Amino acid sequence: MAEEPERLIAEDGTRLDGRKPDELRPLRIQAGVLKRADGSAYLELGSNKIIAAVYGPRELHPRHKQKPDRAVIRFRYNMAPFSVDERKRPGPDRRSIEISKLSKEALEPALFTEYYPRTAIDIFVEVLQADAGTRCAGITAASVALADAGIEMKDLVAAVAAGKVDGHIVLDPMYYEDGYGEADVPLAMMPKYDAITLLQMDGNMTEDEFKEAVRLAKKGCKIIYREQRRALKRKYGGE
Amino acid sequence: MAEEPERLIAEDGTRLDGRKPDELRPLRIQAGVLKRADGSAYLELGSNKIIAAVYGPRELHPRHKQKPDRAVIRFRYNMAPFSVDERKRPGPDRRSIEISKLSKEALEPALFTEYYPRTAIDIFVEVLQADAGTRCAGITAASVALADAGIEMKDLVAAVAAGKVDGHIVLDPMYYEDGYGEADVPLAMMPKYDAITLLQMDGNMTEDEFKEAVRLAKKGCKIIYREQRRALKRKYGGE
Amino acid sequence: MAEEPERLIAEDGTRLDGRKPDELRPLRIQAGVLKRADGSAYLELGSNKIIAAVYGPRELHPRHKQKPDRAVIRFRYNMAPFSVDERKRPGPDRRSIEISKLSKEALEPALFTEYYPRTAIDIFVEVLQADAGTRCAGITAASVALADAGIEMKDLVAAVAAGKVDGHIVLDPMYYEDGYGEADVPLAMMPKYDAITLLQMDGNMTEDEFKEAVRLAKKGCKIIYREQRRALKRKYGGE
Amino acid sequence: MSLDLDLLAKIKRHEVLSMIRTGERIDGRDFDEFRPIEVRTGVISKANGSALVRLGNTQLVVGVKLEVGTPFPDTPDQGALAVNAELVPLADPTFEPGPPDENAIELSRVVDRGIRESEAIDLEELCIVEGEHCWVVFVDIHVLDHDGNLFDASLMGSVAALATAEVPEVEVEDDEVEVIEDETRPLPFRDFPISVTVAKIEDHVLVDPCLEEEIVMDARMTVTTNERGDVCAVQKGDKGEFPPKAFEEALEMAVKKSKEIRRTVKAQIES
Amino acid sequence: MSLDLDLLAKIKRHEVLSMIRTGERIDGRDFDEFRPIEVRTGVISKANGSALVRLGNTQLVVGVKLEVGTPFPDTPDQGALAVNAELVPLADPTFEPGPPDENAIELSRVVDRGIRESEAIDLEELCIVEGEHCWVVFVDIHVLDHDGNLFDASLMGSVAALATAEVPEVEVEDDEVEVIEDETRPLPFRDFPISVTVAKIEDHVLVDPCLEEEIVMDARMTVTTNERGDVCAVQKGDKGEFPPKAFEEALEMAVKKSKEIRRTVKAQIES
Amino acid sequence: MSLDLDLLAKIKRHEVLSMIRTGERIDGRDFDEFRPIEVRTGVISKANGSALVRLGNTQLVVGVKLEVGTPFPDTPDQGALAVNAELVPLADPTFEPGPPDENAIELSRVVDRGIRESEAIDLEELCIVEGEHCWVVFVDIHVLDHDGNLFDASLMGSVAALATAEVPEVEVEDDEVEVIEDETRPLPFRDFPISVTVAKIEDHVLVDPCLEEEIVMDARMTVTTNERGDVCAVQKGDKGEFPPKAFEEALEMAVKKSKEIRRTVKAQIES
Repeated sequence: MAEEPERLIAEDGTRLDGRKPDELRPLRIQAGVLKRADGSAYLELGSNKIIAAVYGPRELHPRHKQKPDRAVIRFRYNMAPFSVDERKRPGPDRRSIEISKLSKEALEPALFTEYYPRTAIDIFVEVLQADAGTRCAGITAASVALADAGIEMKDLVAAVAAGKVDGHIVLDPMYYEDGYGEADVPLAMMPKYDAITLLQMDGNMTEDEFKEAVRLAKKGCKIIYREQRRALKRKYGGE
Repeated sequence: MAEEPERLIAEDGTRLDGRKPDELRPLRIQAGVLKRADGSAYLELGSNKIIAAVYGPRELHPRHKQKPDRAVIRFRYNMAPFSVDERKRPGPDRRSIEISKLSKEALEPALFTEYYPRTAIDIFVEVLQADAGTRCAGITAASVALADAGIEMKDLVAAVAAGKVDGHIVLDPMYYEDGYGEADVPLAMMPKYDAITLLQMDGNMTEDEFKEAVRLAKKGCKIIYREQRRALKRKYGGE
Repeated sequence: MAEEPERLIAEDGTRLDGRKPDELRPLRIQAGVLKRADGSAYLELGSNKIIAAVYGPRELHPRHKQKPDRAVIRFRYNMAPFSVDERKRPGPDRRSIEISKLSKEALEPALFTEYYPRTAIDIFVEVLQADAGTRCAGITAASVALADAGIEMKDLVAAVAAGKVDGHIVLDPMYYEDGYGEADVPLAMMPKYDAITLLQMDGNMTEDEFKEAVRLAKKGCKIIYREQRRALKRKYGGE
Repeated sequence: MSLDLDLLAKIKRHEVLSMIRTGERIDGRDFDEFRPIEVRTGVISKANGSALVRLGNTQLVVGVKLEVGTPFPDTPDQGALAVNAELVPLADPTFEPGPPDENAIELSRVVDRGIRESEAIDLEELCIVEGEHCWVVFVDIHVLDHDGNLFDASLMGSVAALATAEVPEVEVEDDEVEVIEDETRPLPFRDFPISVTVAKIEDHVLVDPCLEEEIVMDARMTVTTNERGDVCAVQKGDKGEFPPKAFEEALEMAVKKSKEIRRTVKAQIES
Repeated sequence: MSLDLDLLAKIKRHEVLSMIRTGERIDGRDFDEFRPIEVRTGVISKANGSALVRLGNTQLVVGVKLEVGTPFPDTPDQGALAVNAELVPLADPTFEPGPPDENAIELSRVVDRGIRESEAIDLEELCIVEGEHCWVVFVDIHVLDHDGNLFDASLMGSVAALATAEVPEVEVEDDEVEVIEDETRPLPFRDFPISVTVAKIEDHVLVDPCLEEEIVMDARMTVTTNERGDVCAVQKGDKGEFPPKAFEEALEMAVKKSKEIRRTVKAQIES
Repeated sequence: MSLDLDLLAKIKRHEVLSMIRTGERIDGRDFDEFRPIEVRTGVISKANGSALVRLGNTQLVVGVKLEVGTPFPDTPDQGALAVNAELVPLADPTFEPGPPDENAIELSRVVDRGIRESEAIDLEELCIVEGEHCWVVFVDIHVLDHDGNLFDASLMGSVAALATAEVPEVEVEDDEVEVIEDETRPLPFRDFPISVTVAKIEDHVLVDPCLEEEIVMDARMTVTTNERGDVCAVQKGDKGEFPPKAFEEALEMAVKKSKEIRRTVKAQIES
């Protein structure tokens, strides 16, 4: 990471990349971008480039891992070696293992897993280029891929982070804001139910600041939710 | 390890820590110290702090590893990273793999494995603090944990090392004696049958010295055996 | 590797070790050298020392890897740590994984795998000493071991490399020729059918040179083929 | 055999759930009540700091070891922190030997963030020679008996071990670091992060879930606060969701409860 | 479920085969015809060079990253090349997570030999301080959608990424290599290796097999040529054999076809 | 198929056992008799020392390789020894590919202790520059055919390879170690440890068990002695126990037998 900028938020509240505190980076979602996968989606959020694929419901081996009353959800978050400044060695590290676990738990509340007993639903997220906020972007993309695969869902899951930067609560921190900010609050939710399915925070915030960040992230999720549905409509029409 | 002391045994036969050649370090055994395990024991021998747990007889997966006529015994000796002077990297190394194999073979003669066909009996030993003699202390503790788990046994297995230090055969070498001594002889036995179930030696001894060390270690095992039974009586009463 | 020699081929076409361009190194093959394996062979080609063993057809675990209509062939090429100039760390590396895959694919066309449904045929090649051309030597030895194991085959598979050295196409490059030559062309074939089952090339050759190398390697294979059959006759007599 | 166990487990789950619906917990606690806490420091003399924690029947040891290492290139003037949790198979019938799985990794990372984000350790004080040598603080969590809420017990143990750890004094000569025998100073520990884990079971929230409660819970949220009461780490886990009301109740319960737990742990360390 | 899939697969295989026997391919191509090729460079700005390749429905990204490292002892005056292929499970239902398997390793090694043996990269230009520092060129192939012929698509992508890669300028002071911000020069790339993979199905040979053809093929041969038309790498694969006629046809078809493919890829890079 | 094998194995075991009860061994040997020993040194010219051992049908190769490395911090004036045993799947139908399992590890550690505790190698002679450079002696045991008693065969092979190994001469300049081509001296080998493995089958003890005997044995004891006849390593293995009488008989048999075996191996090396 280059030198720390002198200030991340201008006096008038404008951010380094010209955004307002509650503004998302440019977002683009496309459903159904792969041939082999049962469902897929491509997402760009700022410089993040993310592709998600879903395989399933499909047979699960070995048999003793099958659940008689529901599908087993598996999630793999992976960064391409060239996706970050310093080449990332291929293979899972502790960070990506944690993200994979939390992302699975963020999507599972939205899935009717009981409709698919004894099967596996595999979700794969590949980060082709990373610029802060990849775990949320991955969940957002995966949710569209799940819908594209025809998996029955209670709701789409939308995700985005809020952050505290130079004392301000801002939506969707980019690279510098994440690196030099005071706190990061990734959040995923089912917008229809206003229910949080992923929530993390690290940094330093008063309880009120944290609540404010959660509110702002939820607001961001609703914008993302609209884009998710648009992407699906572009492919499937309807509504 | 600090500098080598000038002599390990004083002229009157007293050892660095004040013990006589045939004297054990202070020993404390407690049975049934864990809630989740089927059987457990905690042991202190000098500065050694060791905890053992037994799970089983329980189902063994995958099925083709089951034995139709007996239980499969598995043993895992593990050192906590903070148990030794230099932090030990978690996970098995060659030493602990060998110790696990030999400890399993030291306990198996005492178990009626034929009473539990197709099952696994898992024995876990965690070394929380190490001060020479941990493999024997682990077997001693594991044996109490097996009894605590209600596994049918021909006898308890007691274990302790003898060593050669400054030309003397001594019982239960501590850290310095093990590190600077001439030979180490860990031994486990079923006292009721006077039968050796673990025996190793490395160093340099005449055949007679080696026999003497075996005799002394066996003598030590009998003292340990008494403490094992006391620990079980304290928990279960009787006899 | 020591200094590069000034020239690898003399003006009269003689090579560093005195061979003519189309001459093999001294070759010795012996069938049936191990007791435990179902079939085995020992091979020396120049300084290469290679031993091959076959186990099977035998049961294949886990079951879902079995093929209902044929045997599964597995091949493991392995170099002993002391077989090369610098000690090789035990275990497969990328090179040996590729060689194992290609060697399996070089032998499989010759096997009536459909005679042995649901089984595994395991082929193991251990390189005890390496001197260029080990992958071909391993295939040659493995083929004899397969015959020694009584596996039904359409033909033996013979293998040898050709190379381009100082602008000449030569047969069976040795260490220096492989290291300092311009190209290497390992080839395996079923001589009875004149059919190529392994072919690789790396270096730089015109299309015509490449064809010439293939012709020369095929010629070499026929000589090797004769030695393979001799080795089997020495053990089994006949023909 | 496993069938009966499954049946037993089902009956137990049903019992835990029906009690909660009537406002009671299986072990008689209030919804905002922790199990008894016991923290003993200095239990491992081979470690630079250590603590044994008992939280009800949950039991674990944390050992702190200091090693001389090289600072990270982007923080040349700081020591380093490495938190590792081992869910050894002795502690639970479902724990398996092998490298840390996703549960062990999540546990260690949540503890790590609690310590790191509260800036509890003054890492600059652990630099020895800028860009060359620094102390690496290894915090190893060794779980012995798993009866639920490993998150809070692990942070308690880590904080207790760190707060009582000693740093060896060193001399630097010719770019070699020499440890001086028997001379130490306290580890520069300047905050006291505490986490409170709240389980959501149907529409109830309750702190410090025991294992039987963890099995039936929908989701959990672990909130770590520093001594000032600021939030420094949050982690929602498990496969359920937090609707607005449950989220707010959980957050408030956690922040409030953390003050009491901090006092309890501190008192035990000082005693 | 898997039964039906097997049945479907069998019917499909039969269809592919019977068409080939009558001189036709399942997707209507001629035997010596490639699928549409799309190569876009510069798609990953975090990489020093990158390319997205679409070969029919096969889709992959190649990223080139440069790192300062140490030259190999036997080539102290040269940079180093490392090619890695990841068959991530997103790209195919049979790909599994984990370290590269034999297929991924074969793929990366065939691509590596194509680049290395054509001497496409001037590795001597990538030496920074002889015996001390050099550039290591990492070529990472990330397969996104596997519809056959990964070999040719991967080399196309690697070559496109390398041909457009930029090397940061550096300063060396006191044996430390400092990268100068925002100053770069083109990677010294001086050849343009292209591979053509020929599948043998019964006694027919055809280029650029799609996945359905790969499933029924007996064997394949990948021939890599350099810009002059010399052969620099060959790899026969799969469990069938090449009789003399098939071998000769395959070789000629590959060498001839490579010229056209090279032109196509070059044109796309320059556009 | 496997059923028949099991049945055959059972009949065989019964036969081995009933013969032993009548004082006979399956291959006609006396209880204190080894199988024929063949030791050939110098079989691998790429190694610094090597030996092929045949002990009956058990067959293995040991290679010794010397590499320049760094002394361990606690023995700055000594070379290092590393013994590794590979039970490659070629040697036995039950051996599996992969890293050394507990059997391979036990084997290599018992051999290691035999060499190390007898102080057979003068490790101080293998220091090159104190604290900086030393020779690391790699002893690699490669088992080719497993017909029992790998312990004794492996130590024989290791000792034979070490006793005939050559150390390259080196020059040290500017802290760099340069190997001088074609100049060597003998490895400083000054003892001749030999192990004798005794199997206990019911209440009989016998040396050098072949595989059929290993399958029925209750326990084994491997006793390693040095040239003076002192004991330098002992290892009891397998899941049975040694009552006092069997232990004493085994120990005496092993110590006595080792003298003869040492003579045999020495004679073969010198021939």
